[in-house]
Amino acid sequence: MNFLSLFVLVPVLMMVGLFLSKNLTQIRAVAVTGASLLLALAVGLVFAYLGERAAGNTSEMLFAADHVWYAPLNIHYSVGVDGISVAMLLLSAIIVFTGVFASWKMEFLEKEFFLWFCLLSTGVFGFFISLDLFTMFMYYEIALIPMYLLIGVWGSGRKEYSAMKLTLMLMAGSALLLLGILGIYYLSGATSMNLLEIARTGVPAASQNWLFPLVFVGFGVLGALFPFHTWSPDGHASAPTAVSMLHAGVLMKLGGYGCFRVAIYLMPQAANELAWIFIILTGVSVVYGAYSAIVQTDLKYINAYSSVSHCGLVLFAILMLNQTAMNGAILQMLSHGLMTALFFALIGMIYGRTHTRDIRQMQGLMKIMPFLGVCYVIAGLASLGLPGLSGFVAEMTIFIGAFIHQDAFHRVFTIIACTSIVITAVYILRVVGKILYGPAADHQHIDAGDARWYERTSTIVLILAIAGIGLAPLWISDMISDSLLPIVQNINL
Amino acid sequence: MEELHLEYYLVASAIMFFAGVYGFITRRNLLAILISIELILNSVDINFALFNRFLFPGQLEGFFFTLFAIGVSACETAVAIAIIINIYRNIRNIQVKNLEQLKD
Amino acid sequence: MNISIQETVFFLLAAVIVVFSVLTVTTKRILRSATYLLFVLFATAGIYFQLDYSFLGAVQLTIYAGGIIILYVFSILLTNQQADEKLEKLRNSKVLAGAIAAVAGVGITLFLLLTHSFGPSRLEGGEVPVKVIGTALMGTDKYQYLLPFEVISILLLACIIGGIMIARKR
Amino acid sequence: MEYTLFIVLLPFLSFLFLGLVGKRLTPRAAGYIGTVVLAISTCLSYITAWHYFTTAKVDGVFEKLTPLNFTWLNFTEKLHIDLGILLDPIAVMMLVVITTVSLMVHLYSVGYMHGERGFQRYYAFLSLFTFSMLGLVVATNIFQMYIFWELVGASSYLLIGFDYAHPEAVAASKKAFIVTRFADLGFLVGILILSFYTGTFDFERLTSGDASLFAGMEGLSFMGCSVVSWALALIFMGGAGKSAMFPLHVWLPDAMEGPTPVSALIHAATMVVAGVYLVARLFPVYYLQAPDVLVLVAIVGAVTSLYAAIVACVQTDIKRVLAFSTISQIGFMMVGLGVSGMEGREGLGYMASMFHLFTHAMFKALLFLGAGAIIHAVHSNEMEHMGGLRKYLPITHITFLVACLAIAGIPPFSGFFSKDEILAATFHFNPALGAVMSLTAGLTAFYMFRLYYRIFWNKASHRDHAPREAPGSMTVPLTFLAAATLVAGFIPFGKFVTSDSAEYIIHLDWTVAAASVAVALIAIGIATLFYRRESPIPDRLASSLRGLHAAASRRFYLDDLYLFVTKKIIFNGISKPVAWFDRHVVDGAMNGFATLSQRVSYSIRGFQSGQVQQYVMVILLGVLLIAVLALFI
Repeated sequence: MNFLSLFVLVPVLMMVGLFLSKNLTQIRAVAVTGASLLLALAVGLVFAYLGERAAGNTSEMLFAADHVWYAPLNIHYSVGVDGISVAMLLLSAIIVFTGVFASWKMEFLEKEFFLWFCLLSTGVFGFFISLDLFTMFMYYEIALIPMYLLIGVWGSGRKEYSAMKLTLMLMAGSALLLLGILGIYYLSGATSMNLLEIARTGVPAASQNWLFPLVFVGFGVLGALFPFHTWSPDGHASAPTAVSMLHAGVLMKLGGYGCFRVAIYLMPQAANELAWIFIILTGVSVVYGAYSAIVQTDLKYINAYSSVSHCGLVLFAILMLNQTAMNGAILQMLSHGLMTALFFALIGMIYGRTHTRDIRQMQGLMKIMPFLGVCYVIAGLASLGLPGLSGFVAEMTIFIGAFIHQDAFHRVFTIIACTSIVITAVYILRVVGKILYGPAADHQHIDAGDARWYERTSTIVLILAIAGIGLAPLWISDMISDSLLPIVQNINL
Repeated sequence: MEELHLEYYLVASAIMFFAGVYGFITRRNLLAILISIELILNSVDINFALFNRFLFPGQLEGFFFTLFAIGVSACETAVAIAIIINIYRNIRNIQVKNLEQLKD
Repeated sequence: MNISIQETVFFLLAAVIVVFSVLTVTTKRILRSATYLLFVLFATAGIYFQLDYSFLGAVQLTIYAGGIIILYVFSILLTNQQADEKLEKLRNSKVLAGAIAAVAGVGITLFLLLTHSFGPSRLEGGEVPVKVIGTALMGTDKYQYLLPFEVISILLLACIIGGIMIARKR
Repeated sequence: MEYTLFIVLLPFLSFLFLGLVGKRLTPRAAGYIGTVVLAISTCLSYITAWHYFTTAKVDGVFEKLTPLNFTWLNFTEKLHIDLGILLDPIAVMMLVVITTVSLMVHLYSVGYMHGERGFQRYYAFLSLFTFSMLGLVVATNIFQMYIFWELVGASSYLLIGFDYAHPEAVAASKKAFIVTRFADLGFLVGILILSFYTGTFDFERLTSGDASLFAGMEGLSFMGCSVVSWALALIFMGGAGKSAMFPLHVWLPDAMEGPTPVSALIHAATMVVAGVYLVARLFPVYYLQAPDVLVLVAIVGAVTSLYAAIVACVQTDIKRVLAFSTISQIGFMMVGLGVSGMEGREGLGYMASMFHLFTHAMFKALLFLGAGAIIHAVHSNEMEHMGGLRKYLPITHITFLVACLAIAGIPPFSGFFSKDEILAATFHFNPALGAVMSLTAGLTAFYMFRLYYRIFWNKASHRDHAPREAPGSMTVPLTFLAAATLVAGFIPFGKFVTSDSAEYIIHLDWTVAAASVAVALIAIGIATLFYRRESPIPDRLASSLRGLHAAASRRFYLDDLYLFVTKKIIFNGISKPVAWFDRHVVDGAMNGFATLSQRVSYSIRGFQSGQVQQYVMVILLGVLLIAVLALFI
């Protein structure tokens, strides 16, 4: 039994456990046990990974295992991790863990909710550990489908519309993706769909030029690539708290990770040639998302647009195609995942108390719910890139990396992307000022009360992770940076 | 005019056939549609017999085909009328446009 | 210009077929439609007789004219409160489309018929003896039709049962 | 000198402690913990100063010491952010200034903030701010500086908005953060450019005068200016934002909504001089690589200085007057840096600027704390609610007077020495600029005494009960700072802090000194005439110069301009259309796509009607079509 397979096995076992559990207490017990186990696994994996690396193991993927599961098409269940996947697995585990606590007070159909939630986690974890393109794609789909039900059934507002929109757009993306993956497989002449093998054989340069956009856009839809981001505001606004967290926190990272692992890694020549198109798109989406966020009045919309901006930065950095910027991109994925999960968790908690997400109807919440208020401010400061919190590390790495390109095109877009830090400050402070500060206006809100223990657990874990990365970024940055080396070499060949 | 050609018969049966098609397309009443189908079947039967008689006089395939076709059409008519009557019993009508409950 | 009796009969039959076919599908009253169909079927039987397929003509008369038309008339009478209820007014566009399709079909078919040469074709041979027919129906050799015969018989049985099943009161 | 780490670290620990468990403590305990921790920090920094200035001199030049430096984050092989401690004369001087003022403010706040809600939080924020500021000044590299620069901005945001129930305070904190953030954007881009070409963030390498570092930038230009000028100008933009230079000064007057001790700490003595410190820190780079930018610094400083002095003359809120006075004085420091040279006597401006920074920190903190004591007594910021207070607040009165004399530049108060050096350097650089600065100095004396007279003399406004002198915890810092203001001018500053770290003997330029004292005295005289007693002259003057007066009261409409830009252009002009575009065009396109496919589906669904007749029709037509095609083609 491979160590990594546990990441998929645990959620599956959780589903079995949930299936057998009879009441809410048991459901919670199963969910918390499973999520804690996953978190422990992820932390253990980080240590194991660093240990292996320290011991001088230099192979590209560690803890690799390989089994054929569908011989006619030569599809393998092939797993392995490098520093990037380790970071992503850690992120996913943290968010699943906090997501469980954030959905502590599920209102109805708790069992089904957690079942789908676990299925979603299975997909996410499976995606990050897979090395086989097809298996990867399969997990990707596993992660997408539950989203429809989670939003459609447990959501709020225009949930059917949002769920449908989200699913359709992401499915359209994955249709492109499937095409791209098959194209890569057949045109590369590799004997299996293993990423590393395809990277070795290489995809012919001529076919890269049409495969790259397919794959990049396919994953980019999930990574909120402008102009395919519009599922995100509606989807997030309608999704229940834990789903928003997992979706913005992890699922959107699948897009970035995929762009990076499949599109850039396997098709470096096309990436070099076509990057400019996507740099324009992502550069636009960085600023555009930020400007859009300024005028929104729904907390979740604000955060969704902010995600568009931040995820745009991720893709933007990936397209810079150098080690520093890519390192920044991965850090930004981590950081944005944690921040946005924290935001959505807090928004969910605030919504649970005030029953509105309209910032015009809230005021002075800091007095009423100081804990949540302080956490919201911390999340906001992280989002606008305050040093000492994770956002700063990621953004600075990206900007330094992006600036390595000497031509005016890259520089201008880098500076444009930089301006987003000002705009981010504007919309974050606007919200903080409107909802938290000032006198408490609405009398209905006054008895709302502060966070309960499970809510505190959820937010504190996230804040600790954010501050942890922000205060001591070196180990994780170096871990990612080392793993980027083969990929960057592949690009510069 | 020396003698009767195959074509003469075929023209008549073709007109009959397309009259049946016209009826099938335009009619609204189930029975009328069924009647149109009878026309079509008949014209085909005629053709079988004709070809047999004119082109392959020594054989009997067309003859038997016609024979069996008549039998089949009898069956078809019987069942169809049974269904129509049943429908009529249910909805007191046999206009096609009213038969929509089966569709969805 | 000597027109043989054969030809006279044929033209008569052909005229009946054409005229009554068209009338069958154009008349507004369903009962008349059934009646015109009966005339067409009679004419068809006439054609069979002319072709010296007397057995076929007889079958046509008994089954079609004798059986099926009766069935139609009964069911028309059963399903129409007023037997001579007019068929509903048809939509012009639909009629037009049907007419165009039918006329075009006729046109193309006739064009094909009249430009195609069928080779030597003459009305010859004589009456098919019933004995030959009986042997062919009951035999299992080549050009003998026991199997279709049995199939038809089973089909008829199934029809009888099916008809009863469908039409019986529930 | 590794113990210097604790100077920086202690306030951070205090922040963590107060922030996490502050609520469980009584306010008094929290205040004392914060104050005591900072007192330790202050002592350590005094020890450091003593230690440094006595031992670090090698060949008559102060060495740069780096007691601590470790890698915090790697970017590329060459570029990495280090965190560490760099000690050189200006850093040590700033350590002393910051810890001193901060300690005074901590102490003062015990009395001033007594009974305020969130007292513990206040102390936590103060500690955070002190930590950030200390980290900023000891930064070993420009990126560390940027890190703490941002932290300073954030803690300033938290402190200005401390009283978050007040919408004005919240708006002011937001404005302060966003304006400085905008300036920081320039700083960041400047860092990016500079670090890319030089391949280092390190101050020591950057300021070593090694021209080869900048070789990569040679000959590169962008829009008519060399790239290095751009980089340094952008970095200066960052400094200008924090130091409230024109036209990025708009946040500072509004920031007066924060608690008064906060204004004393942040907006008088420490954070606002960060920009000056930044320029001073990179001074060799500016001087050697981009002297044109230094001229820009001087001009911006002079314009700011004059502008703020004019505006300060008509403000009625005493804290606003002080805020504009701060802006004006920082303008002086910038001018000092801008006109300075590098070696020996040329470096007068640099030395003077740092000296002024030092003395200004003391007397401006004193002024703010004094203003705090006054506000504490009369519960208002407006001058018209004051007047005649000298009888009620004797200690405040005396200390305030000392500070006013210092800022007006009357010997022997400290402001005289430092400002005079700046004026001398300016005259040396360019007499016209010197004249402008002298005029500004005169205006400074005028508005400060206007303030002084209207608070302590003039007609007393009606009061329900007599104002009482502030408690000991407030008067002690006042007295201490007043004493510091009295003696600071006699510190042989040139021995310690100079542009080339070599000793510099201050020679007073007596002509300049005499002229400036004369100007100051005349200005004070006018102020005495106008404001000592109630007098109709100011009003008459105001009405005769109505346009100028109105414009100055509205701060020459700059705030309105900013409001126009942010509200009308950014919010209504960009963001709303962008959001609309997103909802209707981008999303509309997606929805339109969905609707289109739905429409197509519906229309295709018509074919699948379930009507056999229709099917037959279509089949027939299809057959015919095929037949025709087969026949004729």
